[in-house]
Amino acid sequence: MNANPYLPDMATVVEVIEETPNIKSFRLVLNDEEKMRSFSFKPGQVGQLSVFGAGESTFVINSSPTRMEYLQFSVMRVGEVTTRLHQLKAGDQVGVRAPLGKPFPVEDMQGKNILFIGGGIGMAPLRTLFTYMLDTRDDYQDITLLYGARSPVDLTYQAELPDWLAREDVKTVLCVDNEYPGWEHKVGLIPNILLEMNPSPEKTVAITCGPPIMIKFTLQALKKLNFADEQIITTLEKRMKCGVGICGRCNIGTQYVCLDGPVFTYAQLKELPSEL
Amino acid sequence: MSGEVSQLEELKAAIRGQLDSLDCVIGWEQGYDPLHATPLFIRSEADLERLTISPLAVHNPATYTTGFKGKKIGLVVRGCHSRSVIELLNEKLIERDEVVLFGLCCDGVVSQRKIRAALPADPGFVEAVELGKDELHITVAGEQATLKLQEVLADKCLHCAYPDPLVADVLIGEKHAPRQAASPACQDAFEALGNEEKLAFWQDTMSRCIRCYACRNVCPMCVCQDHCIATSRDHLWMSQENTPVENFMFQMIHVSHLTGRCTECGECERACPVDIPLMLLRRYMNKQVREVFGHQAGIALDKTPPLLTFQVEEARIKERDW
Amino acid sequence: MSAQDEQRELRIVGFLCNWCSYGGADTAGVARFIQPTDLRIIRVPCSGRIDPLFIVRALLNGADGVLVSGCHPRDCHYAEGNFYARRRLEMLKRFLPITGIDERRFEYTWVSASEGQRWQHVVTEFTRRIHELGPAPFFNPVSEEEWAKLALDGAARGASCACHG
Amino acid sequence: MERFITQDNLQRFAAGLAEKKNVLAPVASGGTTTFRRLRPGMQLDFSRMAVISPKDATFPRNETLLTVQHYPEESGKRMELQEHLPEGEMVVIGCRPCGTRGKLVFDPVYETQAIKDPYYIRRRDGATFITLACARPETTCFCHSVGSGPADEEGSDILLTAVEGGFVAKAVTEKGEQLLGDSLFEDAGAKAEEAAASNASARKLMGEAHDFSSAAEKLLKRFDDMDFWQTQSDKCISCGACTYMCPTCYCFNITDDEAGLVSRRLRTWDNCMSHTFTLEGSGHNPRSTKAHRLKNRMGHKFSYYPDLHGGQIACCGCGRCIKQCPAGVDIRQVVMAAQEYPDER
Repeated sequence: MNANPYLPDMATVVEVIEETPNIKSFRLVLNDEEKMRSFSFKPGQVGQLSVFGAGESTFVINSSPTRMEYLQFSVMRVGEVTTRLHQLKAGDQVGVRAPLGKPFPVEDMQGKNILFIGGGIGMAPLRTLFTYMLDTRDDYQDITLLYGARSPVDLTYQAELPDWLAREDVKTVLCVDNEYPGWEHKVGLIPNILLEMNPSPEKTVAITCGPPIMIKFTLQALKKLNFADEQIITTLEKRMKCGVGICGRCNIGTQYVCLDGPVFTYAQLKELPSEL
Repeated sequence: MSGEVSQLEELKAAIRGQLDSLDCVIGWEQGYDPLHATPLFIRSEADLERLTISPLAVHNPATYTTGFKGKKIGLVVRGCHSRSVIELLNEKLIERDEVVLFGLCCDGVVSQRKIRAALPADPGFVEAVELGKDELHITVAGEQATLKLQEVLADKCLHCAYPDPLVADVLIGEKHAPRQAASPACQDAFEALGNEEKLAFWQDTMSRCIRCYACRNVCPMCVCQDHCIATSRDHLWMSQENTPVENFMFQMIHVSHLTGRCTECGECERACPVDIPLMLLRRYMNKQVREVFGHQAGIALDKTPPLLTFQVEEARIKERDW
Repeated sequence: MSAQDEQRELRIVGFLCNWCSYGGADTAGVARFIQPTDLRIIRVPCSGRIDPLFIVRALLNGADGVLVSGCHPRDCHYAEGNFYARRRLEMLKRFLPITGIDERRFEYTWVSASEGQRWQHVVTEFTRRIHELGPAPFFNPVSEEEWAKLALDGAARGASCACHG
Repeated sequence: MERFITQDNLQRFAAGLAEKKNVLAPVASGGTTTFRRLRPGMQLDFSRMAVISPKDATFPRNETLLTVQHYPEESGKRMELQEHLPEGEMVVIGCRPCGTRGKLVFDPVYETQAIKDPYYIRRRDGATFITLACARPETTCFCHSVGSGPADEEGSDILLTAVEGGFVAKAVTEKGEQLLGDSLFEDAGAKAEEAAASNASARKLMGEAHDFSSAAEKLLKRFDDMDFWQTQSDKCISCGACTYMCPTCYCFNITDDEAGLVSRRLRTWDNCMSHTFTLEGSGHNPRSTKAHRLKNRMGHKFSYYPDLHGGQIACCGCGRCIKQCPAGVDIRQVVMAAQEYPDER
């Protein structure tokens, strides 16, 4: 971050990956080599991407701090800034303000079983932590990933899925909402598949992210599986502008999602006013 | 004054009779001080007791109707307010069987601007207000002042052709003899200015606009509300920058979207915190609509706004032949 | 008018419907009719597509003139588009005087695809008119002097503005 | 230090300052009084509290954060980014104690250990506030209920008190003391006592203060009671008059404008009562109705902010939001309604 917190660093798009029909991943490198070398962040922190002339939006840095050749952001095309982002190609310039927000409590997770539950674009913030844990595999017990999307083409990170599925040190379960020709994995809604998998809450942390409706039912399923509120971690989405707790729109009661979040435990969320 | 008291009682009785079948009835009560009224949402007998219909009760309750879609509500309406209701009905934005109209034959409402100008001290220091038949007795900063009601009536009332509700389920008060609408002198004077002077006036006036959109949100005909093109980035009509040109652009949007729909209730001008004379624009556009289409918004049911229809041969549009 | 304004190239915008007037301009071009070159043409599907606010936005953004041309009434490719356009454009034309924007800076007319000569006449006349009017004043004051003058004139009207209430 | 200045000399003093610095002062224009940049020939208008607050001095309605020069692709040049930090000094004359104190609500948000907003800090540090004490409260005034008063000096550099023939000027800061060295100021003499008496009388006229201390907790208790908020927001029209008039409302928007090959990032006042304030890209809006938005506005000022900042209420009691509300929503009444709401048995 610069002394002027509104001042982005210029960065170059080095690669654009078309993940799904409406999601692209962008790999960026800061133009200032020294800044890129010394850039440090933790899994779960976010950044503001600028397309100058269109504006700025917040996205999670979904590459792992253990792999610093580039910073990766996955962007779903929904509005003005994301539409302009989707027009970018390798070599184009963007602005980056990062890292912002608080990361996943990685230290607290060491020595525990980890259960990832991601839905759609909600896989982006999980990817950073998942990759990070693969790179520091020995620090954790069992790692399970349940990742679902509407249909097979809506699954992001297709290039990495075969590797994740093939690995013996993690259990990866994929699911889609309905049957599709050639689909060899689970079929059904994420909360139902989760119940079917019946993971034990013993020494386990569940990390979930996805659309609000999926989160809602996933939380219910986790409660049914006897996960305690402190064992459930999620990361929130809010409209943000400044990213540093000043502009005043991303608050839930006294907490600013850009500053105090976006990562919250379910226990913390329950303490806050219900305004998601 | 006794006339108004009995009218108020008559109105209360009429509302009382229907309160059970309505989600609420919108009228007015005293506001933060004795000089100001505020909209009242009547849901109970206790609420009803606070109802006032004095000339201080200025707000157009029709503004709130679209927020109650699907519910049945009552409105206390003056002549100009009934025009807004008619226009909303004509545009099928509300349903006739979802509003019960308690009509007041109206002798006019005050202009707080004129009161401010007439008082010996800032109206913020008001201590008491007593309503006489044709005057207001106001105690302000320890001083007594008597203002002739006629001298502090809003311009729209001085020149009102429709003081009595044009549609109502209950009508309270004496109907007025037909009146001719007229243009306020300040309107004529402004229209007579040259382009350069008019432009300079708007440039300066628009420099104090803070783009709070009170004029838009208080307008009974501005029904897009949360989805106004002025705050959209896709398509981008206006910058967020608060400069005279962007502020004026918004007024152009407002005027354009009100062409043939504005019922001249004057709420935009009343609501403006920085006193921008928006009615100069509204009245002028309405005059053009009258001249070209012979149309006045909200004076008759089942009329189509002129820009939503056309004639193959337009009698009063002179095709430019060049 | 500042010296800078006098040197400024005039900006004239034309909104032309795809089916008639754009064709008319094309016809004029193919026939090599001599026409002024400073009209910047924006092709729209129909004059009915033209929101009067396009014209307002152009004028407020610094256009010195805006010309709209569509199919003649009864000749609209979409049957009714220009009937609606006629009403809207007429209201805008009549409204401009209250804003202090010279209404001669905006004109609307009809030119069919075969009327190359008529297009030449319209564009020549309109361009001549705008050149006679000269550059339009910017709505936002440009210099501190202009701001100061406006603010002073405004303050001179003081608290006693009787023009509304 | 206390000095005296006649009314005419104060006008001269202001005009003199305006030759060297940007001076913001209440000026009557077009039937209203707002803070405007004082230019030669303009008269100060102290006859009423300016409709718009002096917030513009430290938090202008428009501010260019940065500009970007783009180049055509074929040029092979990379776009260049330019930071735009504000420069220069500003003097505000004739703001009331409430308006001056608005910035005190900004301070703990715009300048923290970790984050410093250089735009705000530069403006604040470059601003001088010559405040006018209020002689009499308006019906909408409640500064005494939010920890202030009609002659509050906090945040001011000079406090003026109207006395017979002019003003007593009291230096509050060193910056203020320097200004009082100007030859237009005279010895205050007995006028100082007159000023003190006037200030005491103004405070007395305000009457008893309302105790808002239970508001933080009581507002939270009503958080899920949407019936309560729907009733409270019935007459609200969801415009931005309250927030834009407010000396303490500090929320802003950041948007980009582009024209040709130059784009700029603009910071503008934003309004929590607007639908778009929290509208997310997906179309989801956590504050989808005016009831949700009013709840947040009240909560922010009287609950969340005080919780985070040592009990300080994010309201200066100027009453502008009440006076200028087109529908007469009264912030005091909304908060009191939550305070007085009977606790569940």
